[in-house]
Amino acid sequence: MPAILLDRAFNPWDEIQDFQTNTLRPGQFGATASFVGSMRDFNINESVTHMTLEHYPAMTQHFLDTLCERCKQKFTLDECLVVHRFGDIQPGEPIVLTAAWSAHRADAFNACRFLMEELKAHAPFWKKEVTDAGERWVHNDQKPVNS
Amino acid sequence: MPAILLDRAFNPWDEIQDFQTNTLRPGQFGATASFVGSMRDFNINESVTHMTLEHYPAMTQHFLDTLCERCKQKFTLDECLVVHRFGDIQPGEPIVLTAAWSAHRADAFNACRFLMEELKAHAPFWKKEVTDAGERWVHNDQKPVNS
Amino acid sequence: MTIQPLIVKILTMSINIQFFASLREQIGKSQITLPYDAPLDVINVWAQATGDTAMPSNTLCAINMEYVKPNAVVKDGDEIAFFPPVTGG
Amino acid sequence: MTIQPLIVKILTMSINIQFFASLREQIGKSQITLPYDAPLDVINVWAQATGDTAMPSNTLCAINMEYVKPNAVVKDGDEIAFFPPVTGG
Repeated sequence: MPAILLDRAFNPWDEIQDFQTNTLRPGQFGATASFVGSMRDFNINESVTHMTLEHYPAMTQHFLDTLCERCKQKFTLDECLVVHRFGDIQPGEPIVLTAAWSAHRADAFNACRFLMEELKAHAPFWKKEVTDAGERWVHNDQKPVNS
Repeated sequence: MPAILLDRAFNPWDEIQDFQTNTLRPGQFGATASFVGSMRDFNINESVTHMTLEHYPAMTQHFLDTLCERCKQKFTLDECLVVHRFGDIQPGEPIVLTAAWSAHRADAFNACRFLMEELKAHAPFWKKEVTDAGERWVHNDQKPVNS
Repeated sequence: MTIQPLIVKILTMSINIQFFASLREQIGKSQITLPYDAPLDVINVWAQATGDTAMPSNTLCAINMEYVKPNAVVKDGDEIAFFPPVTGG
Repeated sequence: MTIQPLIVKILTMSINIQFFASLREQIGKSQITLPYDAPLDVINVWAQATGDTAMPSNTLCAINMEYVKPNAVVKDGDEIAFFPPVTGG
């Protein structure tokens, strides 16, 4: 299953390697593009201590599964992968991983970026920052922890 | 040093993780884009058994060092990394890794791709395929092991 | 008093409504089951579920996990979701 | 016979020439040290180093690890490299 939702911290490089080992044959692909979005420890306001990522579980899974299928139809790929956190996230922790495996680099790069852009624009996740002064929902124009 | 030449097989995910751990603070960056090019085990001709990658050592190092500097000037980055093999390469083995760390995903994606496109176009490496029938130099229009 | 069989049937129609993130906090509810007796579009669903509160202009709507426009018509058993612009990734 | 000091000085100028990949195999040499006595551009260097062999049209040239055009002029001590189109990555 190429779209994975996790409520715990994850190591993106281990996820890529495990997925690749379990799903693809070495020598089958020539190009692997990946992207990791992680929580920065500084923001508009210096007092952000951690973040809570709410989501709409059934729709999130459905959206990301469908996104992976659309991605495989749009580009010539061997495989693609999306991993996304939800729940409490500490500064420095990875939030999202997208990856694409292809024979050729253009498809790998374009697919990896397509996954991220679509996910950022449409996947039903909402970030709430926890600060010393309380909590606040993140708005898109704040470009908070990565963008 | 962000440009590394290796005469042995390497694990790109370990290289990324080691470089990140040694060079960057967790929470310093929000976006990491990476690309791995590896040797496919099929080609124009099915009989390719392995590959030899010749290079011009001093110029390769100089070119890749300069490329990393140009990349850091062109994009807003925390860091970037290039790792490239030379010598004998077996099917399935990684040949090249490029990676870029930034606050924002557009810079990370664009920098990672810039590194690969410039490297493919200008870095002084030459691939020779070894087949059952002998050896042959790879030409650019063959798009051999990744492109 | 007798109840007409037709009316019994209509009253059994219902939809499940979900609110997320800042909308969930503003509405003060995360989930509502709404019985209904006449065709409803999503904007009607919002009005009935929130006591005619104005829907924020940037609100997103989904029926059964798919994005829809506010004029989409719901059917018995649907799950209707309302949420603010997404901020994942 | 006496040797003029001026001539001695000129004859000490030399460049280091490198060939790579298919060019190395065609030329049959990977490295040549070429003494010279008059200004040389890269195309002259190729001609003197290869016995006037025709330079393949897609040949790339570098002086001291930087790409140059064939009309670039070399200087004493330079390293001149000739190689075919690159195929790394």
